[in-house]
Amino acid sequence: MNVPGERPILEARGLTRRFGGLVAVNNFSFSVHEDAIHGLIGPNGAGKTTTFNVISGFYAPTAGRVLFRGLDISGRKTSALAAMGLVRTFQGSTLFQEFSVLDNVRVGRHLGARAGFLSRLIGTDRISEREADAKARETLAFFGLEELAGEPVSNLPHGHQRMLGMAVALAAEPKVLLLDEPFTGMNPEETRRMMALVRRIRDRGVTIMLVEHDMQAVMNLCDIITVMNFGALLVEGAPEAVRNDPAVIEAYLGSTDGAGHAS
Amino acid sequence: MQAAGTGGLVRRTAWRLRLVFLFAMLAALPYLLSYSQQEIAVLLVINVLLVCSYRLLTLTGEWSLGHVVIMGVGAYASALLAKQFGVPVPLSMLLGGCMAAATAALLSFPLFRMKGFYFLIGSFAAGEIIRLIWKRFTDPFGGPKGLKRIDPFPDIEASFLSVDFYEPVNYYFLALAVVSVSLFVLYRIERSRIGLTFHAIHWQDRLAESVGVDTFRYRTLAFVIASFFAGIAGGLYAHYVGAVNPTRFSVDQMVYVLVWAIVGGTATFHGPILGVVVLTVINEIVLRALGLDTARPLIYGAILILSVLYLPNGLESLGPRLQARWRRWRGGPAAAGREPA
Amino acid sequence: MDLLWQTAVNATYAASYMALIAVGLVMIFGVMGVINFAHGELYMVGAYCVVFLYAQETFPFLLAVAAGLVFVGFVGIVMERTMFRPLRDNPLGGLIASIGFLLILQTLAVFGFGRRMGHVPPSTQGKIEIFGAILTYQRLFVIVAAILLLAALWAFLKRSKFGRALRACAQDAEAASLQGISMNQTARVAMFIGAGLAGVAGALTAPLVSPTPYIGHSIIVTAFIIIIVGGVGSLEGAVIAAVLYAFVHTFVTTFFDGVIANIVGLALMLAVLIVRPTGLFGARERA
Amino acid sequence: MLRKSLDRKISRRKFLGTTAASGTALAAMGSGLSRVAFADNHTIKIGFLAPLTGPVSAWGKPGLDGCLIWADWVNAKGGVNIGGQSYSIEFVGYDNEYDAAKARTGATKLIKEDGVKFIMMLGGDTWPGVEKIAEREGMLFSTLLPSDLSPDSTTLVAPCEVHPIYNVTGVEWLAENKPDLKTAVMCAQDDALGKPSVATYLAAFEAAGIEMQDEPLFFDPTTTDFAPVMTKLLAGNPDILCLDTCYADYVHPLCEQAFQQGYKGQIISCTADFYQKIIEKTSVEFMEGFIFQFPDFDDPALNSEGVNFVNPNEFYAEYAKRYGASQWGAVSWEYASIMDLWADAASRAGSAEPAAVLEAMKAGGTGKHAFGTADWWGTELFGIDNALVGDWPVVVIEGGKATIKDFKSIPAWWDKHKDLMIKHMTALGQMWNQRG
Repeated sequence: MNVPGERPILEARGLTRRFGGLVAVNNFSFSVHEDAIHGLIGPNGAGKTTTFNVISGFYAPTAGRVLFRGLDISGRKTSALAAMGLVRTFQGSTLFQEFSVLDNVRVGRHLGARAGFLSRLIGTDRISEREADAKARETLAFFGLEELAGEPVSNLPHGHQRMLGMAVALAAEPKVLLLDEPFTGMNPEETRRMMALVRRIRDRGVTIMLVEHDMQAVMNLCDIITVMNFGALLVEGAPEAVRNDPAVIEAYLGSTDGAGHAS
Repeated sequence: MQAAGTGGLVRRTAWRLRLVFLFAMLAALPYLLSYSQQEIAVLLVINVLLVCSYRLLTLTGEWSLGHVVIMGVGAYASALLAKQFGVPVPLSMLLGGCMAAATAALLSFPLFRMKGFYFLIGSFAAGEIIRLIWKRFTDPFGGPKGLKRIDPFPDIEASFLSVDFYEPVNYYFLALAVVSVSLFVLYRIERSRIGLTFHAIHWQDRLAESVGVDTFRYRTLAFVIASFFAGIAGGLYAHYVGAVNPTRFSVDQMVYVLVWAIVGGTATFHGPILGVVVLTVINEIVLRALGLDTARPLIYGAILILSVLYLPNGLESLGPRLQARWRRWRGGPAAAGREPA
Repeated sequence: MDLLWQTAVNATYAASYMALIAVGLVMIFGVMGVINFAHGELYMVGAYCVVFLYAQETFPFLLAVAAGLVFVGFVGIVMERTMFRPLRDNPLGGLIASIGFLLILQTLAVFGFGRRMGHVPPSTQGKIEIFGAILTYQRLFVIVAAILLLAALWAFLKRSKFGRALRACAQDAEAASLQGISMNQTARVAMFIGAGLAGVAGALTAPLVSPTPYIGHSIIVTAFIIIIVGGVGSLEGAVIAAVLYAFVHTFVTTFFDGVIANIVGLALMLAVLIVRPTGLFGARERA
Repeated sequence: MLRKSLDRKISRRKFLGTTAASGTALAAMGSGLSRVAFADNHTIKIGFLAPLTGPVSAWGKPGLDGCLIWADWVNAKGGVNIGGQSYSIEFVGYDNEYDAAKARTGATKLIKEDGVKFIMMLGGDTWPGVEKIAEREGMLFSTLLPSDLSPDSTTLVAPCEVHPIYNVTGVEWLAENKPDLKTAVMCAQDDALGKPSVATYLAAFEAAGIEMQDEPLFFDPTTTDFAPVMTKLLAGNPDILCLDTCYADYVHPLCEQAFQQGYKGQIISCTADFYQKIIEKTSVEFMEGFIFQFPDFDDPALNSEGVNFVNPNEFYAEYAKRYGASQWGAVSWEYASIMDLWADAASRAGSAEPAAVLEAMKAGGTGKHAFGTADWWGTELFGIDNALVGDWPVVVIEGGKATIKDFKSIPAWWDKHKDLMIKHMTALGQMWNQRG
């Protein structure tokens, strides 16, 4: 197993997000280290998804900062963050359902396949496009989807769609990959395969942060886990420490649905 | 998206043959038409560009009610440049297109704060304001009466060739040339990564954002490109008819563009073209020839309703549907069983 | 001072009929998700109901107005059943269908009543003076009817089971159908109310305007501006925007002129769109 | 009616040719058309190119209806005698939807495919699309909007409607008969008809020594509520309320509002279509003395010697019988009166060819206008003498009935006050050399 680097690659400092009177995230800080697989968990309504949305640029923070490689990125657009190497995935099968599998990943290569407007018109973007295609196929191969390149997405089974979602993100060559509930709705076999994939992605030098409900998977996969409750930091530490932390147990027992997962 | 192998080569050759055939037809067309039908053909060709440029904008999922006003910006700009500053007409048309594109670029700042339905009404508001400016500032826009006696496209007077663009046949070929080049450009854009990105924004803008697509920039790009070609269509119109006025670019006219696009269908490149051609032929030739007189709008309205009810995916879906039915009929019950319904 | 007060009375009338039209338009949009381009023509049909029943057949005015409401309401139901229901998942198709319907209504009006204006004699020439401002009974009818109808609608939507169903469908059609609310039934009622309000506005104002088969165009443009200012999904917003627009437009017309009033109206719309794209009372999240 | 006449023209073959995809069918039709056009040597076709559907159709369709009566009457009498041969007249309508491009297409069709000898238009927005064709083909055109006239178009005439210049006659009559009325206010819709009319009234008021209390009030053509407009106009208690050239659907609510807001003074307007209905909305007393410019066609004064319109009373009765009195308007007789002028000119020319007819029309610088012999005039205002201007009736409502009080001479007014007219027209940008 890789040992996470010492340098934090992604940090939140005093992050706060309000919606009207509701405080979804309250003075929340954490740091993700390079090459880590970092889990963010918490009972329902703890503010995980909001945190994710703030980090990925969908919402601007009400207060506090997000740092990426030491640079303040709070409030920047999602697309700008992707260009810096911070890419997120979405829950479920959020894909370009009307496209072929290959075209989905080709969109993921958006940043890599640069060409001017004119060269697109007259077709001199062929070189960069061929390269992008090759990269896209390579990414598909990484997920074992190369055979399905020509298929329309809607023909894919659910599990494959989830992998394709990750392929699209990976095609953007992220430094940090934010995974939004990658295991939700999977059976144990699928979960096991997905976990192996996440590790392999990390082994390619991609730092991973994930939000997840499936405690089993998080405990087995993550190097470090941050637990949120009521929009704030509850506990942070290695899986073992977190699992046995009384505050965590209480938080999960206190919420109706989290209890089963925590045990 | 990419054709590969020998199958691709065959397909490409067939496609090219079809294109050659199409152009031969288009070239022969005016000689088969009466004089007034040639006039209709000129306007039709211009409207094809208008509706195709509109489709490019809709690729990103945004529907505008201001496209005809943008066409008007091109028409007014080209007319004024020619009239007031003596800019030669072909150049003024190009500049008219640029002016339309620049207007779109400017408008994109307030408009692309909105999406979907709000963009639709926002574009309506922006268009109404532009029209009000034309009405209000009689100098230089001519007020409610607009501009007339707009310089025509200059005649070609060479020793071996003399082309008078007042003749609809000649203007038809001019418009056909301009529109063909424009459509080719629009087609290339859609087939390139830019088009892929437009589609991506349409279907999942957040996912596109997450892999680095600046959706605001791409929406603006679609809007600017669409507006440029709408402006060119406006220039072609202004220098053909010789007059423009604010009423010509009102929301009533925009409704027609919307109707052409939706009745034709916007899933394919040729859908809106089918829409504008079929509806124009019905309204301007068939219904007039039937002597329906004042009942014309009623029949036209009924056709619109029936077509969206029974061809919800547009006229473009009619071809494949008929093809499937033909194949089933020809293949008999056995073949029909094999094909998924 | 007198002029100010008279202008305020004028504006109140304008606000009343504009509110009826705009609320109807919002209602149809809210439940069906369709922009009803034929809304101005529904107003026109309402006006011609009065031309026919009251001016030509000499039925009592109020009866003709009531008939206008009911008849146009049924026209709305016909639109729902034949066009908007089959096109529920196709809002642009619905838009095109409403454009087709608009052309049909215009042509039918020309066939039935000619292309020149219709005539409606006033039902009464009485008038009252309110602190020196003149208000004719004819206009007072419109104001009172608008207040009563909108109040009744408000009560209906707040109190009845149907009102809840209507609001549920407007917010989330899918969730509503899961709760056992019949989408068809709700849409039918919404369409009846929305169209009926446009019809009753046309019927009530028929003696005050000169209805022509093409009057719908003037109506829909104004109604559009109002619902944009008010926020497209909000009934309350439509009413408040109608009042706001009517006052601004009337005061500017009186103290400057009518063309400037239109410019100010459009500028108001643009300002709202730039500051708050979803309108003054529209839901934020939909943008 | 029109449908019937169109049906006759469209042979089944032609329709099939139009729609069939087959190129040969289309080609056959192309050559077939010229045969259709000249099939009958004893019929002359006249084009009617105006809006027949849509919001502006009220300015076109009733005119075509009137022309059909005109044609029936003339043809019943054996037609028009041209060069010793009688020709029946047939109207060919084309709906231009008040759009310049469709007008262009229509003009082309009427000239090249129907072989018409003369085309009547409403003009306005549609004329610029046709201008070039008129010039190229040398076709004779008429318009109801003299502001279309310009020295560039020598074959366009305005032989009936000389809007808005005749409005001066009403003001002149008012000043002569009610000299104690000294102040006026005015409103108009902001469009191509309203603006030149405002300039005309301003000039006429100034010439008559009547003072404007305020700037003219412009309103948008989409206005439906006229209470604020009237509140503003009446704020200063004017002697005279001028409704300019407001359309009928504005004049009615404007009068109703003036009545309701307690106005008791003089009203002057260009038109007062369906004034009986205005009286229903107001009162006979309120409308007493209302001055406007368009007589009832059952007015006995129209049977006087000088009036050239043939059988005005019977014409109106026939129109009301066929189409209903509620569809009658100025355009109902105006196009027909142009046909009188054309038929007269064609007879004198001995030819239906446009150039010959135009020459005969303008011969001697005078022509038979509907309301009497008139002069070809207009150089100073339109840049060309192609408007037929003479006497125009001043109509006053008396005891609930419109009555022609006088025929007043427009040229006589012009000779005295033309500087004023040019001044106000220039100020509003309405001179022919100021138009875009």
